Amino acid sequence: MLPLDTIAYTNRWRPRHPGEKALLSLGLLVCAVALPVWPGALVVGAVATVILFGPAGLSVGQAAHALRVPLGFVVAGSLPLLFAVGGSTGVRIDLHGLTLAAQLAGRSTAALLCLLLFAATTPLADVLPRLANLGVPPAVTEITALMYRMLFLLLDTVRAIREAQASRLGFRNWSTSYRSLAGQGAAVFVRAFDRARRMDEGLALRGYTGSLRVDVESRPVSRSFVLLSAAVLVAVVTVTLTIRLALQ
Amino acid sequence: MSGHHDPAAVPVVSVHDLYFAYEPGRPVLAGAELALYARHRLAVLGPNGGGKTTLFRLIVGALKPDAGEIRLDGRPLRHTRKGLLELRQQVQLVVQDPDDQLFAASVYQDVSFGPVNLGLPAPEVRARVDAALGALGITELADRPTHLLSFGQKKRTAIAGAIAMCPRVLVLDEPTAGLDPVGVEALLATLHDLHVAGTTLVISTHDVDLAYRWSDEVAIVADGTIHRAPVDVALADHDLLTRARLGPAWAPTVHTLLERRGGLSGARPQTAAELYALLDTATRTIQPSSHHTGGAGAGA
Amino acid sequence: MSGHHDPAAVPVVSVHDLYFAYEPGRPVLAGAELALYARHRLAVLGPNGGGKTTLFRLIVGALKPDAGEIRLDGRPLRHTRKGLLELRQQVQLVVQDPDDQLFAASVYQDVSFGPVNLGLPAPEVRARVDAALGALGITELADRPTHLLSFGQKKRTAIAGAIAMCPRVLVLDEPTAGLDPVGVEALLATLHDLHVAGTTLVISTHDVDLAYRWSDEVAIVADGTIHRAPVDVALADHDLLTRARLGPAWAPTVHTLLERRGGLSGARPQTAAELYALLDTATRTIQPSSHHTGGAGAGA
Amino acid sequence: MHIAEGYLPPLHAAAWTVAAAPFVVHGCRALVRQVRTDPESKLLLGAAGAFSFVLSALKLPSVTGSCSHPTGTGLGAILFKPPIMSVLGCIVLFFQAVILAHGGLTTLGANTFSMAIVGPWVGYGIYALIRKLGGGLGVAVFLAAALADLSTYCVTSIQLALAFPDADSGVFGAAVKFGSIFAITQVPLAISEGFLTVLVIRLLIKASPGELSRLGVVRDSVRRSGASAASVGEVAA
Ligand SMILES: Nc1ncnc2c1ncn2[C@@H]1O[C@H](COP(=O)(O)OP(=O)(O)OP(=O)(O)O)[C@@H](O)[C@H]1O
Ligand SMILES: Nc1ncnc2c1ncn2[C@@H]1O[C@H](COP(=O)(O)OP(=O)(O)OP(=O)(O)O)[C@@H](O)[C@H]1O
Ligand SMILES: [Mg+2]
Ligand SMILES: [Mg+2]
Repeated sequence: MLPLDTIAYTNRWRPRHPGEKALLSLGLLVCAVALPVWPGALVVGAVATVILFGPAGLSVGQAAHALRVPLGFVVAGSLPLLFAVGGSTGVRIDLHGLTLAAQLAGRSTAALLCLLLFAATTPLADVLPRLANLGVPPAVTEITALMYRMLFLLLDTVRAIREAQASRLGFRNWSTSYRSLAGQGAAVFVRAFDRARRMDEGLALRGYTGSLRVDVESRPVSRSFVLLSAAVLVAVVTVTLTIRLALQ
Repeated sequence: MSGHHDPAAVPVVSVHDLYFAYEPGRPVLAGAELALYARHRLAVLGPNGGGKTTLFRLIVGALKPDAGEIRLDGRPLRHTRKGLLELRQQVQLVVQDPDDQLFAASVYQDVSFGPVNLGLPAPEVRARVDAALGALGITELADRPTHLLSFGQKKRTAIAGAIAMCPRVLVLDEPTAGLDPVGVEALLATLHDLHVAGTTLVISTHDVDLAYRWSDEVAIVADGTIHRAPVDVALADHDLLTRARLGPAWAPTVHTLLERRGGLSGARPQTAAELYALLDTATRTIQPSSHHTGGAGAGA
Repeated sequence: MSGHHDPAAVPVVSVHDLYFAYEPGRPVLAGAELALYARHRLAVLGPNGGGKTTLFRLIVGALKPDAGEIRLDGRPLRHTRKGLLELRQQVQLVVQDPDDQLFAASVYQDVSFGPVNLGLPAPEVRARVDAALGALGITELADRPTHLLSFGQKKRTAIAGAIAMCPRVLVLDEPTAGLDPVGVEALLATLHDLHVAGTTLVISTHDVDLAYRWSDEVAIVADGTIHRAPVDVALADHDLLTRARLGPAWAPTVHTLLERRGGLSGARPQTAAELYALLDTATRTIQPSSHHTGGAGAGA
Repeated sequence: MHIAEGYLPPLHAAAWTVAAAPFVVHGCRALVRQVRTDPESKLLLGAAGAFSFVLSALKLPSVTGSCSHPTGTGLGAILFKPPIMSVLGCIVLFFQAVILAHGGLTTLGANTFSMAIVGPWVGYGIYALIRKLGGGLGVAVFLAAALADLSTYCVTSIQLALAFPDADSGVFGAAVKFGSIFAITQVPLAISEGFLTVLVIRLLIKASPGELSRLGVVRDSVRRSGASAASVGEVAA
């Protein structure tokens, strides 16, 4: 239903500890944002791409599909930088803006690749129960896990209702579309709370008395992966800063 | 059988060399073929995850095939707004979980959804809704909120909503699931009325006996393809049944075994009742004396 | 039958003169009586809305009876936190829709919920989860997210979650609904293992044939009361069956009809396969010559 | 209206995170407190959060022919109140980042600020104000939803303008620039969302009056709200 989510569960790195993957991908993400865009974005982007399609084993098609929409946002968001307004000429093409837009697009793309590296290799099922270790209150992590679970039930409901409405010509024109959409919104609300009620009872029968604690699959931390990741991060920073200095 | 079609006739809906996959590399249907003729009753059987629901969603245009064609009255379906509009006036799907179909506040409103969308004038809408509610025997539920209905009532409301569109083809995904035996009979009676009125009917089911007694033809969806055959042929093909994770229907099986033994005559029974009648007749014919004495022993 | 209980034994769970209504004045159960003995296999039948699910929810303490008593090992159940906790360590219910019971992100996490809640040490939790996954044959699904499971897989996960609590009584609400015939067989095999291991099993179903072949005893929930009887007695009581909107099971019916006719000997068959075998033997005994010629005619 | 991953310079990303943090922490406290007094509400909150996510995944028909999505912040705030929405909204944005790659982790603070804090507070404030002034439920809901959507997009424009001031006219000019570009899609969308939210609330009053009164959206008299909802329907039709 959500392709990126599904990919994460079947990815080659699935058995790895989420912390390892977070170190690598989020470390790279910080580099992408914090290092000077030139050549930082290029270095980070290249490294992330190599890892993504190499060791992490993502296919180009999967990546393209996942990045299509966010890259659209990036492009649309860069356009306003290409011109300046309010000066003596009213509106003019801004050449300085061109560099800025390019930098922005570069940084964003690199950062998106890092995000993708995390998202495509690290399923939320592995992440959510471990958030408590980071100091998130258990009530919040448990609600997050419940949201994650119910999300798919509700998305499926919406899909089914949308199909059923379409089949009865619910999207024939604007007014029928609004009626249909309102029906979806209301039906999802009713279903969401019905789900909550039924799940509450279903869990009570399993001994639920307020805590949704579960045992988490043990995933040993690979020291070599952590060391290699650290080395990659250090290398990225070093190479970027070296090139930067050499260019000045 | 009444539903057997003229082989030269153009099917209302047909499916040609259909390919579909939710995920690349894992096709659910790969080269599926199917034809639905006017007044036809087709039962679709197959294992869990075989692709029955997927096939139905393709037939009503909710999914777009990766390759292959769906034809409506012989003309290829185009997945445009217009093409789908035309299709949906002809073909209606009732999904398995009625909660996925009912979203309006009351039964009347929900059933009127389709006719209103068709742009019909108010009296016509009312007439259609009343007819649909009447056909399903739920006229007195019209004002009830949908979420307070029992499962069987919800199911009937969902079917009424589809019927109010006056479709030529009505497709029902596991319509008998969750109904008690009497509820199943009532549903079958409704389907019979629709059949008599000329609607082409397609149902999916896991119940081989139901398929056997109800349909003119069965389609077994397994391994990406559709095997079509008249009911008695399909349900005698043990290889096919095994592959489709199905068992044999019991009435014809018992009949066949008894035929071998001799002493049974008459047409192959379609239902339990027919087989019982046959056995009873046979009993009477052969051993008239024991007929009324044996009855009490059944429960001992 | 292996499950027949010693009449002097104390039932694990029993229900005495139970009254319950969701809405005042419309009782679902009025004076219901039931007893579940150790290693017992009980099938609960009844019409839609008859009160099967309600009965189960009462038995596991999800609902509180308006009057009457539920006893655990002969001691009355108190609907306090402690009383319910004790009950739920003994009695587990698997509801019909597995989505109502699965909440965690992965299969392993979900099945571990009960044992973690019991406060067991980590190695013990792990051992229980592994055992439950193994018993259901879903060990290789441990890492899968719950939302990517098929219906049958979800059902197994929900059952594993209940089994991981090591209950003495396992109650399953329509466990075979929506499963294909092979899936049903697999489930029954699992239930058989649990039965052998000593678990008391209760299922509800609309499938009379399933009840006939599987259970030691049936309980028919209709009109607010529970009619209990050994399988063959209950399923021969046509009045009762009609009131409960049920049909007869076909294997014993055919058998009875044939017995009247003469020529069938041997124990009453429990399953289709047994009846077929019986018919086949009979065929062979009476008309050995026709045995292999008749086979081809089955499909013609 | 998500700001994409890596789009904001590090200082801005950090600053918006710091700005959003107190609201989210306050919301978390409220949530933890509620769960402690009423453990059953955990499942309801999970459902509310999932509902918020799914709401923002509904496909609105839009002028351009392509589909766009409502923010759902107005409806969420009316139903679940802003403090809870700040937490649920933040989690929804986190999910959108890691399972859709929409928005991002470095921009989570900025997006939370606009979509999970300003939007809900504005929406709820307007709703409460109009109701207090005796305005009809329909008008209140319409304005709350539409203005929650609009305020979110204004804040996003300002966030972008602060990060990328215009060469000639500075931050203000940039805000106008970003604002007017997004206005093409956002203004019709906000109106759309307003109408849709009214229709949804109207259906909900019929379908689950119990839930709504528990959430404090409608008071004792369901019949009266039903009547006002009917007049809202005429407005919407
Ligand atoms: N939305 C979806 N996304 C991905 N895979 C899906 C989706 N829906 C179904 N599938 C997969 O497609 C295959 C066919 O499913 P489908 O629901 O069509 O089977 P079915 O024959 O209707 O099964 P059942 O008897 O259980 O209803 C299954 O393997 C299923 O897991
Ligand atoms: N939560 C509820 N509130 C009010 N009435 C209810 C509720 N749940 C069930 N009922 C009513 O109680 C009666 C018994 O319902 P129950 O679900 O126990 O029947 P069932 O035997 O399980 O039926 P089915 O075979 O359809 O599952 C029905 O009339 C039903 O409408
Ligand atoms: Mg299906
Ligand atoms: Mg039930």
